[in-house]
Amino acid sequence: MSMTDRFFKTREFRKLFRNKSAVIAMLVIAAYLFTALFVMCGGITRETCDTVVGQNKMPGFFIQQTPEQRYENATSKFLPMVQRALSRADQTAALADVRLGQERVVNKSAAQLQAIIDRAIELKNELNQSEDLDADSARLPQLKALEDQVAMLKAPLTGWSRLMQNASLVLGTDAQGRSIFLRGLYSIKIAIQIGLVTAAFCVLLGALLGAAAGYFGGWVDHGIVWVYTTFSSIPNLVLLVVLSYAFTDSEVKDTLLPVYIAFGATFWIGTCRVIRGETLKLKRMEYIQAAQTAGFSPFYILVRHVIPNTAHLMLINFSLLLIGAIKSEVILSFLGFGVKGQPSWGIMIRDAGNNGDVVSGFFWEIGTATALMFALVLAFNILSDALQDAFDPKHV
Amino acid sequence: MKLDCWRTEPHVPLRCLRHSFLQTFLICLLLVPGLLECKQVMADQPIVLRLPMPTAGPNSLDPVRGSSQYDNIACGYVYESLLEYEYLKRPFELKPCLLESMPEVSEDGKTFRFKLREDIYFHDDPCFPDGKGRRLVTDDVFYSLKRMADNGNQPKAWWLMKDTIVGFDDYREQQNAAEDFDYDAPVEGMVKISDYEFEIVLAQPFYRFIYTLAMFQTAVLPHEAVDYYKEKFSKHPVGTGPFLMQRWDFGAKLVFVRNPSYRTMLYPADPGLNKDGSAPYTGYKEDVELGFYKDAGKRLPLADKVILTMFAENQPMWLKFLNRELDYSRVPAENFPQAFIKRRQKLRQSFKDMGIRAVPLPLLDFIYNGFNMEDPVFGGYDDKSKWLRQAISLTYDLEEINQAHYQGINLIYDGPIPNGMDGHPEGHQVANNYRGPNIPRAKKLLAKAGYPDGKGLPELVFYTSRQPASVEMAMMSKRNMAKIGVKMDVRSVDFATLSENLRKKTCPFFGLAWGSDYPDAENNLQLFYGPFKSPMSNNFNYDRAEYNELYEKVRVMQPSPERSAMYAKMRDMIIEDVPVIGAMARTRFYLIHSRLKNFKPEETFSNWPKYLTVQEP
Amino acid sequence: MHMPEDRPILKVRNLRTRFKTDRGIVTAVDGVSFDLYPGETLGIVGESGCGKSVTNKSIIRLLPERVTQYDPDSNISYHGQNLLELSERQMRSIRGNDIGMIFQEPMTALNPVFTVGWQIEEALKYHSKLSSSRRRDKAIEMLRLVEMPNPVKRMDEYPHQLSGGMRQRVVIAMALCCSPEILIADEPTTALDVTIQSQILRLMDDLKKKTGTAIILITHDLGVVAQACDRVIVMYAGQVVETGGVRDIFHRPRHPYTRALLDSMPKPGAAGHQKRLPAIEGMVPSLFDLPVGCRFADRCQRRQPACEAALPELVDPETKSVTRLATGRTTPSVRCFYPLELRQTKERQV
Amino acid sequence: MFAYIIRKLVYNIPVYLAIVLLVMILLRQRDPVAGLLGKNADAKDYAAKKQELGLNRPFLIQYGDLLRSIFTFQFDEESWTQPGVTVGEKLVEAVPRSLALTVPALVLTSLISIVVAMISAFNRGRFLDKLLVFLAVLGMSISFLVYIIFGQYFGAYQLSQWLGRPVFSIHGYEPGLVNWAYYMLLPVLISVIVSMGYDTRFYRAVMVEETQRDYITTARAKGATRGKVMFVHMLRNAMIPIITRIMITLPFLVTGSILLEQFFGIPGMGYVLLSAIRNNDFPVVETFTAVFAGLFILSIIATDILYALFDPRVRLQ
Repeated sequence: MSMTDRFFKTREFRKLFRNKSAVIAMLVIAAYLFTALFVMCGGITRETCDTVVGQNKMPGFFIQQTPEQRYENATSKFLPMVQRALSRADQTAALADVRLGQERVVNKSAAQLQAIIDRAIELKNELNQSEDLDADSARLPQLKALEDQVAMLKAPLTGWSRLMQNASLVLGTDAQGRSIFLRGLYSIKIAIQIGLVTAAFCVLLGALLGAAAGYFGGWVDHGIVWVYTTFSSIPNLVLLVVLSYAFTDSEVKDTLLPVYIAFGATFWIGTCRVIRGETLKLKRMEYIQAAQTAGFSPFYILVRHVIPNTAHLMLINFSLLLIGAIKSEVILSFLGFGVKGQPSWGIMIRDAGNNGDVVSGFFWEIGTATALMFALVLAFNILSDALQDAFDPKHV
Repeated sequence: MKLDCWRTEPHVPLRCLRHSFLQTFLICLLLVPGLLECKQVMADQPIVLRLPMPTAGPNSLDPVRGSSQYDNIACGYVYESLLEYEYLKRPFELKPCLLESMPEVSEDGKTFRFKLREDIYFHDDPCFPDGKGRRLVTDDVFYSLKRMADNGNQPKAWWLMKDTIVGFDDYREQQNAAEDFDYDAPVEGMVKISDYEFEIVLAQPFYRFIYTLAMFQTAVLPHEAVDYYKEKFSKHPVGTGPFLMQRWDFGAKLVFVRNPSYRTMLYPADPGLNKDGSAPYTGYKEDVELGFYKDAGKRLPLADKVILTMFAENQPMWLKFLNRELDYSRVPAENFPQAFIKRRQKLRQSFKDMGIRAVPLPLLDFIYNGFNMEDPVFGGYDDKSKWLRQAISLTYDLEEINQAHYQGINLIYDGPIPNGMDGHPEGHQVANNYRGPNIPRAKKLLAKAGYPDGKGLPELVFYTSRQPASVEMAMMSKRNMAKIGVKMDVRSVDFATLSENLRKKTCPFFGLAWGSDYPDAENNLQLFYGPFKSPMSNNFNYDRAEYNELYEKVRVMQPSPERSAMYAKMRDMIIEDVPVIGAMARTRFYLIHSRLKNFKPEETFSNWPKYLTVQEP
Repeated sequence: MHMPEDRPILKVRNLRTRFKTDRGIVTAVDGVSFDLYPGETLGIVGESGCGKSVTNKSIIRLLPERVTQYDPDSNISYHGQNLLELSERQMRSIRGNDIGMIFQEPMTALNPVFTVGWQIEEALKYHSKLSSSRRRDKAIEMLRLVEMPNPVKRMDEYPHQLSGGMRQRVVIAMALCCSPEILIADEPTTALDVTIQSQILRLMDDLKKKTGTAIILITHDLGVVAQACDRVIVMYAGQVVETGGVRDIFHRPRHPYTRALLDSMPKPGAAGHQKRLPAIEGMVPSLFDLPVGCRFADRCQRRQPACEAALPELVDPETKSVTRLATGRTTPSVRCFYPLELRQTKERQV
Repeated sequence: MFAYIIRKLVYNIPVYLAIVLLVMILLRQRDPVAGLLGKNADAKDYAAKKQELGLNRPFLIQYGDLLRSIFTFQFDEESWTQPGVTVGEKLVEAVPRSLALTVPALVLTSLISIVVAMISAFNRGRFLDKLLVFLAVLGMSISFLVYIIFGQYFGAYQLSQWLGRPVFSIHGYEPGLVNWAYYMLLPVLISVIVSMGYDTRFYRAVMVEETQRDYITTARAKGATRGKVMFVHMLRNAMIPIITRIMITLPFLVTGSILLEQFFGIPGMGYVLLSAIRNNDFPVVETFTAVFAGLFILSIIATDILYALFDPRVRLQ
């Protein structure tokens, strides 16, 4: 039986798997991991997230938009585009430039197009006279006519692309008309990535340094304690911000590396402290002393006996750090020092805040990011509770 | 637990602090209901204006140290310059402020003769003997100008005076090198005639000089205050303005109260229609309709107290305005659709029902993306590099950015000269432009430049501000640029880093904005003047001999058709060479509650708070 | 030997204590009955987990209420009241006052952040109306009683400043300071070294003689039983398997388990004869998975088919009449179908 | 004890020097001069400015200068972005504002969460406990930002619209105790809600650990009431981890809460610090970091001392 097998078949693990909420939490986490994997394999790319799929700030669940919004969609986005295309000298080339996917415009003669657009503009001007479309039911048929005119320029979507369109609109669009749903899903990858990498790095570093400090004592201990006292004595904000500045001009600034480093510089301290304490305790244990008397090398004892016996603490710290990293990313991104160039929950919440979504009662973007993050963090919280319950019953 | 540090707030009764903190805290909790009652407005209160100030507000109230719009606003309460703008008249018109009359300009346009008013006293302040403000004299004007040259003051406004007044540059050099900066040393171009009369002689007849005299950086202040407060002067402003600064919580609040000894200055009288029945100025009729002349003849300032609150985030400012805790608010772009019917930019009925009125204000903005003309790939004056820049310019979809980020309320125009100034193209567009999006043409030009479909072209590094909106806009442009195969690398940095990189000329491409300091195109055209290359304001490092020549000519010209033609020529040169892609100007929408009277905002100058008042309907 | 009075002060009848666990309900104590007479020391022996401590914590009701169930038939009668039915408040007035308790670990049983004196006085505070100075005097007196050297100084010291033996004395002083009628000592000497152990045991014996307190002594150490007890109850897997006078148990064990326990005890003088002490083979059955028949059957060398078929009753080994109650002071009881014959046990010497 | 404190201080001197050095090095990766110059400044102006800021001096001299000003408590260097105001003044002005927000928040959070934790620990495993733990976990799973954005919108704006009169300030700050409740209570409450989950869970763990101790059984065997067990025996023991936790957070009280301060317009230390970093105001950042680090180290020492006061087993050596 291998080490890991033994580890996973312990009483503690059995206890963990008996905990119903922990199992549910694990299933939730598995779903997130699966999504992250899907995204990572190219299921959703950065470009997909940045694609405009509809008008700005569309509510989700295919909720009927107000006439006002439909009007905006029909006129402000589309008409000027086609108009502009028509005013170009090289018409066919210009028409090809018209965006919004699979337009039918290319197949129409310029005269036909011009007629449609003229009619649409006419309707638009009539509509413009009304005060508020919502309150003006008499104008609604006109709006319908306008939409029909505009729709004549667009081919209806079918099959897969229609499905994708529906999926991407299910939670509405943000202020730029990008799919909130897709951005939310993409952010899962970012969160999981940041969480896993930070937690794994910090736990390993913290455990190694902590075990070394606790085990060797003396100057090693003093040195490591000095290092972490130094790091924890600098206000976190100063450290994070200054570190993230260091990357603004470098090659890696669009990657997550600056975030990793900013977190990595501070997050290992907690783990290091805990593991150091545990090692000090272990050092007094008979079997370690026995191993010492038997003349095994200190390094061997450390790796073979001390570190494996802190595995449960590492596991618990891992899940705690993961939560910490995911939550800190949100704050960091909000302040503009975190993730760049791709969506993340922090960026979504920040955008929602900056776009006045809450004040104007548009909760889709902030709601999606919050809900997705909430479910993941809640699952991890429950799991880490269960882990502590199972492995470290003293610290319930 | 005792909070000794609270003693720094003078009006906290110290006795309260004898309680343990917990006690105090519990008392506070008990006080909540009582406090709410206190909040009820009492009748017969002094007139208090409650105004917002976006961002953290000014850093200093010393005019020579100011540079931002917010410094300008804050200084506008306390200080006055020689000239100011007419409040209601449009287009802008200068009028004497500290002066008896407008300065007399000599034939050659180089000598300005000034006559100061004799009834101007500085604020009553402990820096004066007996605390009574002294009368303002010629020496104060010279002293204030000289302060702009003293590096010890950390002035940010020297560029206004640079190469302008005869002998001033030499004076600056000598005195900064000397042990002590000698304010009594003479400057050749500053000639004192009497205590109330003086002349200023310019090296060349710079037309802009007259505008400089209305800028807050040239405000006149007494040397006693600077001597008395020393480095604390920036927190204890002493001027001649209509208000006194009462309190300044850095980053939070600025409170001004009426200057009781302010000279008699009256609210402008209704000029009446011209004899031919036409309006005396643009917008006169609206002003009359809005009752802006109801207060005509009243003594200024109208308000007793002004409370400026700083807002780092938009959400609280907007909420506070809606809650009637602010008299006016800018409409944050993100809240625009909430308040306005977007397509017509008309205020929604629900807002009108709250007694709110909207005031649109087109700004003298020049929002642009600039190239570094010294960049080996994207810079340069040969045809190939020009085509490359033109191709990139043609991918830009400013309308899209406008719609997505500015709710479509921005004005898009060609060239560097904003709307409302001489030289602005008719219809905001010139015939021969490179305004995007025109992908096929961009592709052609790119191929012509030797980079078909972007092949062989290195990544274009774009520096923009850290604000999320700027990043999002950059991402939009990036998407559009990708269509012709140009790759862009967006770097969002904060302003300090951006200026650092601009200074070092390490930004190939950058997004910035320029707000005109005075309503003359010369202010924008100087951005492309060769000798002003980085680290000075020509961040494009644009340096073209013909252009430089033209600039040197126009800056000493009075407004005239010839000058307009030259402005247009310079503008078209810029458009053809594409050192800059753009431009946009914001339209600021102000919303005001009906209680705020006489509100006609302007952002390039800030002498108008004294005209404002509130009156509960 | 001090002759105990005839009326029992504590009658435990059919005590069944169940715990709710996440794996289901577990019966930790299964039908234990016994009497405790004034002035006697009753030993309860058995391996770990056999229900000794649970029995006694049931008496003083210190088991976590939420997970503990007592069978409705169970009755712990003390001065005519059923302790299992008392309210928490009534129980509180009995704890520490009428029934004192001494715990196994003197290291942890004392609160580290209070002085020794404070902790002894605490019980007096709850149960007497003495003034604080009188309480102090009484506490010092108690420390003297437990033969604590330099008691006045010790009063103001913290537990960590005392040695293990001294701490156990403090615990005893604490338990005795309200002169309880019953003292439950839960492995009071396990954590101490041998010399201290016997000091403590002698001390308890002396105290018993001085105060007439009845003692229930829980231990797994037969040596301690031999030294200190008058009567013994042997427990196995939650049940009483044998009971009798200390001599009977040691000289004439009737239950194979008792016998096995005695065999696994080192015998002075016999060391040369035996190379190894025989250990009891096998494991105590899990309380979750108890056999139908005799609970010891699995490990019993005298196992017969009948043993695994049904659970034997507690019987008088001589008359084979069911005693059910482990009450007898003179008549021993044993829970075995095939109790050991007397001659088989004769060989044993203590 | 005095000797102990001195020794601890001496022991931490290298840490302190390293902190200051580290922050200085990190900051000096950037060039603050350009951002501080006015429009149209040329190379000469740049050099003059650099000279004026003292950035052309050798690094060690700058380091020494900073250390000297810290150890002599002379925080009289001018802020670079806010001329005329010394760093000391800035700290004295901003720190009390942060404290007015963070201290009540800490007190409230600690009091509430200790009580809740005790209730939870004593009902361990029951429905109430499970509910409280679940609520704590729930609370911990929502981002701080969301609390602030929604808290401000619903707590300040919608509430006052609904009641027709202001209850909490949406934004803004006035000094003085009288105004405290109006301006600070909402941010304090938000901060309490945010940190309560963490604290409750931590304190509950501590309490649960204490309920399993033998001395609790001993005390109950002596006839102690639940209340006595809880508030005398347990709390006294639990004080040690509680104090450690509170002491560790003490230095952070002065840093304030950036997000809360930014949203509610409280110009406290977080706000000042963030804008100082953004605008390259080295003197402010350096001095503040130094002060914070000093407080941090002092709080570690103070924790040791309090430890010794609360736990007779601990001896300072």
